Amino acid sequence: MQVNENKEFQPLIVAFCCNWCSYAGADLSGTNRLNYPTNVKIIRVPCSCRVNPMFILRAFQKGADGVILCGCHPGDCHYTSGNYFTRRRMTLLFSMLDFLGIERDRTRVEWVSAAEGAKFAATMNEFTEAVKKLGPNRRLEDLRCRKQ
Amino acid sequence: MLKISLENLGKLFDAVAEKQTLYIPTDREDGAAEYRKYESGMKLSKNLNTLRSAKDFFFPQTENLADFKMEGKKIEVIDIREESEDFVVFGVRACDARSFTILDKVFLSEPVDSYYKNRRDHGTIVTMACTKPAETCFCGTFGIDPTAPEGDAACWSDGENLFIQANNEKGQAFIDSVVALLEDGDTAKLDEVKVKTKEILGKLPLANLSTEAFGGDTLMEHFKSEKWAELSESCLGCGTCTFVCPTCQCYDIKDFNTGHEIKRFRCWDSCMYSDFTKMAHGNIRNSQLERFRQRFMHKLVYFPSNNNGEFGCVGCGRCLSKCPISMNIVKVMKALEVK
Amino acid sequence: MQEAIISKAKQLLADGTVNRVIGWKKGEFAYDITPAIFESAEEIDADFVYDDFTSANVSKYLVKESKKEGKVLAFLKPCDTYSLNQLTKEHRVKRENIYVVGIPSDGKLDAEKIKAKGITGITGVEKDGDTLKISTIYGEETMPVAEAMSNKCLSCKSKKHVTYDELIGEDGEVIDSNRFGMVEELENMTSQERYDFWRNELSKCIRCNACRNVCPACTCENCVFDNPDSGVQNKAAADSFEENMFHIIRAFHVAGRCTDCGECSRVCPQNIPLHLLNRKFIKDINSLYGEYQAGADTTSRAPLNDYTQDDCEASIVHERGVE
Amino acid sequence: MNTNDTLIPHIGVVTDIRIDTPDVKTFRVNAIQADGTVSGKVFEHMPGQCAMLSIPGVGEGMFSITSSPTNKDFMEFSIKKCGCLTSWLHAMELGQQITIRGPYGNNFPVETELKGKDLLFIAGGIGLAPLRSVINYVRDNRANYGDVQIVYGSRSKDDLVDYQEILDEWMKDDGITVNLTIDREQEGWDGHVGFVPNYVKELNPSLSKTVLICGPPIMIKFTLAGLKELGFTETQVYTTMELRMKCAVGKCGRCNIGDKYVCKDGPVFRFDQLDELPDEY
Amino acid sequence: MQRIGVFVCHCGTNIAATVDVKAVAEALSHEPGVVISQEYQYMCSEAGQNLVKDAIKEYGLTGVVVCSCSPRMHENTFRKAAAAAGLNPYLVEIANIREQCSWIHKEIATATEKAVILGKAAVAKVHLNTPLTAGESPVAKRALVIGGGIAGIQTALDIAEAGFEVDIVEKEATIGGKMAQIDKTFPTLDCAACILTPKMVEASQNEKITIHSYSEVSAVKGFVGNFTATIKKKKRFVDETKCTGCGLCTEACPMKKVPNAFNLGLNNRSAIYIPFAQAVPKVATIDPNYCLKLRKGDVNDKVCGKCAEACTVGAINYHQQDEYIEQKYGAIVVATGFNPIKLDKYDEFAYNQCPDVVTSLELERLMNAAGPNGGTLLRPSDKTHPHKIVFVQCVGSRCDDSKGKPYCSKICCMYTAKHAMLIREKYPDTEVYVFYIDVRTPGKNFDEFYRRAVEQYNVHYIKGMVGKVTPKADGTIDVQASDLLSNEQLHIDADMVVLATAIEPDQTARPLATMLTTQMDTNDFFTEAHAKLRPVESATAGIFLSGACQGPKDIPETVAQASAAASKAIGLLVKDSITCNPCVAHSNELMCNGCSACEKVCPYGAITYQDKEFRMPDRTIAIRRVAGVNPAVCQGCGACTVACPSGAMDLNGFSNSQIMAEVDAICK
Repeated sequence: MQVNENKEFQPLIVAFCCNWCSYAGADLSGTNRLNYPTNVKIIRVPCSCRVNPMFILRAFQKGADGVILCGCHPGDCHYTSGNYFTRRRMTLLFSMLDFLGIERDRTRVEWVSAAEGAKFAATMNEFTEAVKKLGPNRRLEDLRCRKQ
Repeated sequence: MLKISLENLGKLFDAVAEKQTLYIPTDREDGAAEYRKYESGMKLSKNLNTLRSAKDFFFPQTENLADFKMEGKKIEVIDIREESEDFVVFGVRACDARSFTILDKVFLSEPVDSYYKNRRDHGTIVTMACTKPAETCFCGTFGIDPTAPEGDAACWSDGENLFIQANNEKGQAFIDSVVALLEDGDTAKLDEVKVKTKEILGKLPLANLSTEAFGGDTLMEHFKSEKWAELSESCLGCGTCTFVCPTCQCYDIKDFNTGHEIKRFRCWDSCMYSDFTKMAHGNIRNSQLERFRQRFMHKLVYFPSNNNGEFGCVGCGRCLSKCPISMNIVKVMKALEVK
Repeated sequence: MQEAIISKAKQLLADGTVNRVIGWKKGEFAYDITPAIFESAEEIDADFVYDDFTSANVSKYLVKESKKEGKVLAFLKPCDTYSLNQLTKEHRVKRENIYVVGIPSDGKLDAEKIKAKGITGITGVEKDGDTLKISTIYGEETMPVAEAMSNKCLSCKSKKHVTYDELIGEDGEVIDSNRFGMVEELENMTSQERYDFWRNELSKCIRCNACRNVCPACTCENCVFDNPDSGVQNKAAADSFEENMFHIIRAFHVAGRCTDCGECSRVCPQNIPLHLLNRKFIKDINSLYGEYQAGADTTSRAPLNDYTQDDCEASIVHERGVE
Repeated sequence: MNTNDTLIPHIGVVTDIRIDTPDVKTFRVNAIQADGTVSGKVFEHMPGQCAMLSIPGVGEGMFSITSSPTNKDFMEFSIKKCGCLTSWLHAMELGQQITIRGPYGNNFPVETELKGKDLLFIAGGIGLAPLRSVINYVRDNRANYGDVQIVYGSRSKDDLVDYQEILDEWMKDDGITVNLTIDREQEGWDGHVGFVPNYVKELNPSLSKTVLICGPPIMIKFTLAGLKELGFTETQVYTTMELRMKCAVGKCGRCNIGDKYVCKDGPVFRFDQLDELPDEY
Repeated sequence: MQRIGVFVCHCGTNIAATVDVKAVAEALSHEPGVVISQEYQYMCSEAGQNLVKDAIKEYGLTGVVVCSCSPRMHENTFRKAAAAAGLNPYLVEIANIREQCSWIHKEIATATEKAVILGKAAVAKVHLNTPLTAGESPVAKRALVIGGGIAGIQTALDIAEAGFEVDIVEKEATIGGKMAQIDKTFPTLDCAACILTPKMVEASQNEKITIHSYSEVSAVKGFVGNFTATIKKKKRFVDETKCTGCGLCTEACPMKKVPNAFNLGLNNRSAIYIPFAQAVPKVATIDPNYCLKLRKGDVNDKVCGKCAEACTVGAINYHQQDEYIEQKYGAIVVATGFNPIKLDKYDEFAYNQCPDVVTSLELERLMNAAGPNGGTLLRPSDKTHPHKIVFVQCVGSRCDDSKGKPYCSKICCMYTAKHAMLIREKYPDTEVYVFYIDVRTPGKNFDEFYRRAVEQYNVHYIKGMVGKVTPKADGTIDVQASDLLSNEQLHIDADMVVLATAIEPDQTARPLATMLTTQMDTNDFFTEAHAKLRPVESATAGIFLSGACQGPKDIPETVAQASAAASKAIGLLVKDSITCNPCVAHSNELMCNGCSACEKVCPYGAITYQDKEFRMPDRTIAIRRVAGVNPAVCQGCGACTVACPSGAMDLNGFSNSQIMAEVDAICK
């Protein structure tokens, strides 16, 4: 979380992107100079199915305000089935976070292909806005990690 | 003796809470009692005892010891200790009151643990005599009289009034601070209550449990007992007994990286945990048998051996009701005392 | 029932089918039963008990026991057989070393629930129809049996044994006990209400690990919370985040594997309704991926290790329920 | 708060790193003085005592202080790489700060029981580390002690800790006999080959000696048996068990053997004391 | 202590214009372990790479972070540079500050701040990188081709040509597949048999090729370079080694009323049979469902036995049993081909009611000289010459409903044009109508071919769908259809109706895919590793796709793909060993529960379990079931790492601790 001069809340967004589709999609949105906020920081993973729920919790613990997971479209997984597992895992994880009263809009899964640079940028813009609206992550925050 | 009518107890609490933080046992929605910071209107629990013991106020489950800032090859140590605020823990039972004698022996012996001492110095323990002991109670085994609790000040109830008496200066200071609300009272009825309570104590199922077979000089005999295998076989290795115990004080020290500093903290640990003694070079107590034995040997043999025969258990009975598989110190004692 | 079980145990010991028996041992009071291993008829006669308080699920002990020499006899209640099946499926037990005798259970009592009524000094508990007669050192007390019934039994999912070598008594059926009622209630709350509910509950957690250590699905050789290399190692929750994290990860790790035996809530010294977390996963799995009961069989694919091409998207979480 | 607490560590600076063997390094640690200069010791100690070293965020670990108290300029620690913290320590460069607290535990009774005695030091591998403090203490107070014999063995020549010091100083001292041995034949080694327990028996030391032993448990076990065969009694043999220590203040509840806390009652024990304890070590 | 070098690239102004590269280098120089941090114009240039190489040597770097363009661009470049300087290539990490920073942000301050954070994440990660070495695994110099149609034959021939042993496994009694049943081929109209049978003979005569006809693959284990397949040779009751294919037995066989499968049941054959004259291997096979002796169940009974009597070489063996052969292969090529779909659900076309409604493949047989009518086109019902024939296109193809297939079967347009043309050529008195949705003719000489049918042969192409086909009492067939162009309803009194039936993958493909741990799409076509760039490889290493098993194809495409698959297989077989991707999963056996969760989610079958002895911490010996990952098979997706509850599974290059370190650095 960062607060800039005009005091507008700037959320920290961690995006996990699969190497084959979404990371390439993110690259494409760069190649096409499609803007999205600096709030988004991307971590490259081989496949969306590499993302352990622990990583997502860790991000929230250390100060992320939103976490988004991007992978190949269902059926297009480089590893044929990885994102299908991701889909189930994240559906259940997000449902559990929701069940615990954590804001739903702090987490998202989005399928972005290597050709969808525009979608990547649009998704990131949208997601950042949604998290901005929620304000800082307080419900799944580790107080010790809050920046003074 | 000084007294206040039970109806006015709230006023007494309000008065105390005005000057310092007050913790009283109060009922949760699930019926169990727990200590909570007093807020006006909060009712004192009628339960015999709280789920967690009063030890938590002096030896919390986690506490920050020091912070470190690292930059390049440099390390900065930040002493985060602050003088504790004054606080009162009200309604501590005799068993829990005794636990502080035991904890003091650990934490106030050299080298003194300043974190614990800080809280001890600033905390006043006001105890409450028992009138309705439970079947799991066996404080008498360790020479504790629940009708005459220790602590800085002690309270008794005869059903109408709460009587209060100081056991030391700190207790006296506490009474002095609320003396305006107190009046002199007749203890005749209270004495009756005490007699009745003692009668019940004699009838408790564990009334005859004895420590005779234990103590420092029984070390080898008990350590080598073949009964440990059977006693420990169903132990799950969880820390329930340890964490509800008012005298267990094992801890671990760990570091946590917050991203901008390292926080060194101390947290409760349990000798029942499989990784309790796991260190770089290996694990000293590898089997649950060894770990289980350690816990009970510590309370019944090692501790008395190092502390003039004082046992490391106060008979509060928490582990008896909370152990998931109902294995507990009483069963261990009964098994071991048979030659 | 106890007599039948005892004589079965002695018979199987005597004829050499098994060399030891896992069951329950009576304690100091009416209710403090300890799971125990019996190796002889004498031990069984002396201490074996099967009554209204023998609710401990002994299947987890079989992880270790089934790897020892000889065959072990396990008396399993219907719910326990689900746990055993799940363990068998995950190769955590050697089923061939276990002789399972299925025993009926008409619901177990929870001493904590009796005590929560303010009843103390309990010296004896006896069922009299729908009434529970409790003798205490302070006199006789009564309460409805239903109110003393263990929570896990109140929401029993099945009276049917899913694995056994032999049965004592008649086998029951899978039953519908509205076990998702409380989950639904929570789902219908607002996010803030749910947050408050769980904060209140989870803030009680003392991280004693009883829920984990009793859980028949939690049999990891080395739990991530004990493993310094896992990145989530944690002994005591330092703040609300760590309280949440432990329970989220634990629930997630047993998602699709939890047999809903209810032991986690039973053993929680702080009475946190932990089973609700697991049930939430079960309910989600049932509604999103089709009915699935972990432990019902030993061959089906766990829902989290499976998929279909037209599974719902994770956004379903955003779309359903109240905000 | 103005009270000191031993749990709050001091800062030490690593001012020298010596590579002893492929997995043992010896670190020299100095204090930071009030004026910011790096010199002197963080605290004083007695031979056999330990200190808790730590890199915040990595871990804390107990190590015996290998330098002698008579060394007024610095402290030294010989550390074997075996875990997370020690790997980190081995990766340190000069000038790195570490946290240090102590001294902890009891010491070898150099000023009491050992005084005036003939001493036999038996060490294996990294086990020399705690004894080195005593040996150098004895060398610096030579008049107070009788004969000194050192039997030291390791897997190979390359695994001998402090080899240079042994050659350059100990072996040259009068009244000190050094017997080195390695487990297996090795090129460039013309010394004794064989395991320490056997070597001790071969050397057949005089029964008048008081023995200080430290090394791997298996070595201690067999050496002790050998010593007994030779006629030594357990009251003559001391060892140290600092590996078991954790919090170092007798409170965390780990290191006890029976009712004895290694970190408070030890780490130095005489074998007859250990005999009275349950067989848990 | 790690010694990390940070190299920040300007990429001309691509990065430097929006990111203060000097500030980034300066900020990262303070990160733990960083011993050198510098920036340069073009890091990927030779000079830039030399900068990295020199620094590695000069500072003895243990890790390199390059802040530059996407790792998808130059990760390999810098890895190679590192390797050249003696640093393990996997100790290089890239921070993407171009595509994911400078190109998408405008404000220098925030972009620089983000670039620093991305750099810190890379530094944090590289701290935990471990040197990885690609493993090697030997390659068995033999290929298995599953399916003996034109695809399988071509693949086998090409592989054999390259000098490797090849086994063809064909489930039918002869190789040849669908092409053998086809009469003529489009667009050249040459005779299918004339071009196919020489290839079949070539295959049978090639010393490197072993044909297992009447066989199937019953199990496949192993991984790329090292498969072990079990081939089940079904009992055909004839000793292949003795049978000369003389055919005396087929004549002697008294049971002549067996529907001839080769002619799609349009005529009969004997119970012991040779599918067709040019069958390879030319060996007789007894159909036990019809053989009078075998049908009785007791071979020792003295029933019939005429074939054995007739056989001069004693090849008949009523006692023959299934035989299993186990063989090691380096590569496997799937060429299981296609079948026309079943038309049970298409009552509107009266296929099941009227014998004169036939599928296109049946028409091929009806027109073939070796077919039931010796090549004369006659109505199956009354063996009369049809004068009006209606072709219906897209039967079961391009369907939205569940009856048919959603895809285009691709070949129907062309073969229908072929049929129409051939009929008009041979029987000019026959009127031919073709109902179509679109006519698709993308292929060399395809559209010319179609236009010839319309223009030169006057085939009536009508855009529209046939609604209903009703057999009439007079033997003709009423075809009710709509003409979409003139928008009118038509009724045609046809003598024959030919349905251009959709094609689907062979039934055996699905279980085979499971066996091979390859993926299939919803239509049971094998999924290629990449739709564009790796069309003949499956996602599972060492498994290649040939022909219509991957999707509908015509013969030239099939042959092209068959050769492509062969060349891919050859490319694998020529290697003595294969280098494996080192970023693979590995299991910590001490923590493994043996629960099989990882095995279940592995798309490659890379995980196997074994019982191993372990010394437990309490000094006892225990036998535990633990997972092992075959690094040659694992592709490194990481699905197993999350499925594993104990965290025993981790992934090289993207380990739990590495990813968490990145998270920490980003969130710091």
